[in-house]
Amino acid sequence: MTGHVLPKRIYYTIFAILMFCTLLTVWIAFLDLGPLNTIAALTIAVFKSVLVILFFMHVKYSPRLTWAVVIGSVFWLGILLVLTMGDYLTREWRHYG
Amino acid sequence: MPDVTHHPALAHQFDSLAQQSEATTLGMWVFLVTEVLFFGGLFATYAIYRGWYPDAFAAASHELDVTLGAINTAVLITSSLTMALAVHAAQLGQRKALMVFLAVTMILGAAFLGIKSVEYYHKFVEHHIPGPSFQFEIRISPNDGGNPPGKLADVELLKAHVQIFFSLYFVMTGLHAVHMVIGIGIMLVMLWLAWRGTITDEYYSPIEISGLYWHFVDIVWIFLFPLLYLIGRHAH
Amino acid sequence: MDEADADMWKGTPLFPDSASTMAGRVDALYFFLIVVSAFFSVLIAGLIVFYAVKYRRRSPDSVGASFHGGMALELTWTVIPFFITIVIFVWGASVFFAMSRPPDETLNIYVVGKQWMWKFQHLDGQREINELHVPVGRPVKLIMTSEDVIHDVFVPAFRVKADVLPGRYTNIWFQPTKPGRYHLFCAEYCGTRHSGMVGEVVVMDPSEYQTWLSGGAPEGSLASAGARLFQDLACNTCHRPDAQGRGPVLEGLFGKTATLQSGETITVDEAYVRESILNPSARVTAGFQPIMPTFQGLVTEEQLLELVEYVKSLQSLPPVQTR
Amino acid sequence: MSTGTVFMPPRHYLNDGYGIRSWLLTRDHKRIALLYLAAVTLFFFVGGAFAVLIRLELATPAGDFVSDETYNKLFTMHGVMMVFFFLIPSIPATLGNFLVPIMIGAKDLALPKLNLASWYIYILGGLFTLYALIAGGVDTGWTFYTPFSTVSSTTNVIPTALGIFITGFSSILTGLNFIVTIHRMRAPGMTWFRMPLFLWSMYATSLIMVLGTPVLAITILLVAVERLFHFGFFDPRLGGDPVLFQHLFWFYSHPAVYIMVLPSMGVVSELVAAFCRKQVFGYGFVAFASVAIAVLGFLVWGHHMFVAGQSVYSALIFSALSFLVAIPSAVKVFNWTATMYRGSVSWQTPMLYAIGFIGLFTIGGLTGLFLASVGLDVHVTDTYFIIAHFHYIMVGGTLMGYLGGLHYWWPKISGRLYNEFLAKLSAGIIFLGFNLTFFPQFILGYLGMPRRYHAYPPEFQVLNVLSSAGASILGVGYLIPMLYLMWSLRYGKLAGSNPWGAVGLEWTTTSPPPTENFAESPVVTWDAYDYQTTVTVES
Repeated sequence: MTGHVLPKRIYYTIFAILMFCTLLTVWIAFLDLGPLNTIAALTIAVFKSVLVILFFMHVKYSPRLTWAVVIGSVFWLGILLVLTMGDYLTREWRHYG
Repeated sequence: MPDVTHHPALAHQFDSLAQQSEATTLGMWVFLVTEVLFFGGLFATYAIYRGWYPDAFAAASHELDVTLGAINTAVLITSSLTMALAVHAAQLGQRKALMVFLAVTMILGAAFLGIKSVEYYHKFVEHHIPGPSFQFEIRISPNDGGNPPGKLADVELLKAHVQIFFSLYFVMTGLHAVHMVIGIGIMLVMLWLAWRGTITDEYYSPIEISGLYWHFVDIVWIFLFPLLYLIGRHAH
Repeated sequence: MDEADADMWKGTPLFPDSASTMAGRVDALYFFLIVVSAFFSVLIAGLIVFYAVKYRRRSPDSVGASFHGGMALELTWTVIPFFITIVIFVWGASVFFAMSRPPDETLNIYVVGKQWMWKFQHLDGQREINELHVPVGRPVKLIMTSEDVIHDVFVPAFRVKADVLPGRYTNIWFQPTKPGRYHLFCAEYCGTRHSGMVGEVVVMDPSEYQTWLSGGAPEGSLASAGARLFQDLACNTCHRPDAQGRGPVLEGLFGKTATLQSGETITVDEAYVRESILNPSARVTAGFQPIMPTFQGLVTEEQLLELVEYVKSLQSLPPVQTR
Repeated sequence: MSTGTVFMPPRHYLNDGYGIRSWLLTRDHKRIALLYLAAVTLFFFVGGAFAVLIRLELATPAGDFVSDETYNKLFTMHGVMMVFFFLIPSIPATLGNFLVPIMIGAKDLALPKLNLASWYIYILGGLFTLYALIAGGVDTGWTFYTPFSTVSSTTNVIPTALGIFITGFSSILTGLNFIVTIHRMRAPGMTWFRMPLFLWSMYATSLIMVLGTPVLAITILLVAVERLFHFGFFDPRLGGDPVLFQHLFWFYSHPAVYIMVLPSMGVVSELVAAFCRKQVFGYGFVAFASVAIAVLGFLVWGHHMFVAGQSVYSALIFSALSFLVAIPSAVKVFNWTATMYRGSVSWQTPMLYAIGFIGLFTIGGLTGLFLASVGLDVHVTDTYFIIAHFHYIMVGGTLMGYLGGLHYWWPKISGRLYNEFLAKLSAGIIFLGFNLTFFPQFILGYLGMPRRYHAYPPEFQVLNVLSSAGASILGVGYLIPMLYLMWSLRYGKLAGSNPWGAVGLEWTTTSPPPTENFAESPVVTWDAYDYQTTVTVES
């Protein structure tokens, strides 16, 4: 079969990092960093999901096509978010309640 | 890996188990792409309203229980580990270990849903379910300007915006929970396949693609947790 | 319409009236695009028919010539359309810019759309339903909002159109060039009687317009109606002209820059006044407490417009310091 | 080309089981294609019936034939039926399902059970929508704009929304299946650049189905929950933004136009090659143009919202991006035309449809430039100009391609030939009727007649009467093929495996093909449309 059997050690290491990052993200949320709070939270979340994707989902050991699928999905999500937010950030009017 | 042409699990349209496994794995990945964009619509909605109503979102986020949220995150990550170990066991043809890990994964998934329902119940008791009976008592000042909460005049508007947060909270976590339920159902089928002995070190792609799905649901939560539970926590 | 029996095409226009300064600009672009389209349509159709006849199959076994493409040709028909589209884009964008930027001095008219009628409010107090009187030769700006769903003001003869949204102001402007009566349509589907949400724009000579203006307005100007409302809602207890009130002084405020609690500055325009009435604590002026109650649900869209107009009218008084 | 003996193969997919179960539980992509064919034809005629009633109403300026309420439901159901239940599944689910595995030399799609499931999901969605229709209809327009759909309309919005939500999954599964199949099931030697262009267009279409449909699904779900629970996502009174709905809706629904027209472009590439007996000019450019359209199609949705209150800057960016889609579309049209140069051009029915497609698509595409140009769009958007434009694309484009493809592959599907005279006649009727119906609408649109109007000013009547007259001709044109194709199933002459003398793997197997598609799995050693060196196989 296609599978690439990883040593269990890798799974445990990734698990430990993920748990640590969860604690880290909670801890950071209680510090006052201004707008950096959101950025930090998102950075940690992205980091965690990259680990899950690369190791738990074996993408690191997968064919290029799988990489293309993963990157493609993020790219299209980016199109949705960027072009939609582009409108909201440049509207001259303001919302009200 | 030898090319097995007459394996009982080989469907007629494929030439080999390898081709079949590649095809089903790709199919699951493509399905996950649709899932990314499905949740993507919600994340876009979230981004816009959080940008518009940062104070209301912060005030509403304070109503969520960080401890339960964090515990649930840990539960899900652990379930992802056991899922990865289940795939590992399947790859090595360790049927017993596979069944144990699948079962543990299911139990952790169920635990997640249990904790989630406790949270939902709290929200129900506190009337934080959007709709006519929605109630919200402002505990922090939306402007951080040191105004005593009771003196805020436009509580009604803040309430409407808080309600948008809770609407998003319920839609996002609700759809996530639906995915968890489906995931547990898949695990049940996998457990049955493993018990029947269908899963072998030659044919384990059902376990592999179920694992992809499970990890994806985990990733969604990895984003939901900070986005919903951890807004403006430093204020108090 | 006159009797159109004699000739079926009599009374059937094939091209709309052009009755605003914008119409010519839009039409010019339209004709340019028609020429471009006609050129390519005729080219493609001509070639297809020509080839279909010239190279028609003469024996059942014949096959086509063997060639697979040519880079030069491909590049040609990639690059030429690309440059044509750049021209169209730039041209269309410049027309759109002109549409989006009203001149400084405009005659402002407020528009409220609701299922299924148009309400117009002139600054002098005239109110009209489904009919809008405007003078020829003056730029007119419509400041529009909706009471329920999305509507859309569309005057084909002026080549202008914009959605009218609930909860916010959008605007369009036009400068009529020809007296007459022109269709006004709701162009965004809004429910059962959508096609009945129509009216007319009546463009008049300035003198006739003045006569028309002086004919109506029993309630007085919009601003004076706003002033009455200002008293009735007791806004004047906090917003006092002497800077002793609990709210900011409004006299001379409109159009100026105000500093917010957050330190940001903001231009006081219609949208900000509207927001401050409906959602007062969203952007509180620096130095004031967020104690103003919301008036959402207490004032209608039309009353809001009166209040906004009243605040705008408070310009003539000596400017007072705004904080 | 060949006059070899023509016979009906003793064993083929149609006589591989006769019972109702052998159809309703089939995993055979060819049978599923026929299930889809039956279902989309049904929805096409239901949607068409609504169109007839709409045109009848518009024959007079007064709203005197049906009430305004009924009229609004008519155009809504026409749009919903045609877009979601006919145009989107039409070519992919019927011709695509039938041909994708055969064209790449595979025995079936990669995931046959999922394929059958997608048909049932489609039917389930259709039943929800039909229920909404029977329960009194829905009046929001197929676009479901908020807040009208969420707070104002009193009709069956939720069942219709659920119907569309469910049907979306059938579309996703079809796209997913094609992507996996094209990646993983190609016969030995069938490289990407040996694939027929129909497959490239199917692949590009599948990308859009997979990437766009989920966003529609979540959007329509939000409309339903908002209607049920008043969440306020799109309601300004609760702090929401109605324009957000439009962003999310058009993120799918603009690319959806390419779901409709890309397959048709693929069909036309096949037809032009087969009926000119020639390699498609600029094969690589046409192939990449499909993918380019699929990708660029996702960057332009904001051009539906130029007057909707989005920011001026956003409008300008979307306008600029919209023009980019014109380039690959133009490239395709030029390449098809160039393919005819020094071809051996046959005037058989499918080629007539292909020529009709190119002509109508050219007009539809060029009028798209009017709409992408933001300053001009302000005047013509939401008028009959738009109606004319998108009918030129969807009916003039998609439907012409669909009918052309259906005629081209009908001998392969059924094993029999249809009546060529009737087929040419109806192709001509459709072309004339189509232009008479929709060309006057361009003029009406520039005059300012808004869309979705039940009654209109009297000076617009003559053009509307022309349009209604054209529609009745068009209606007749669509009924004739239905009749002679049905007739041919029983009485048509036997087709033989390759009646057109075309190349392509589908013409190397019997007509109708066996359940396993090929007696022996093919090995491909030639390029697509290789009319010079490939010997067409006659079995």
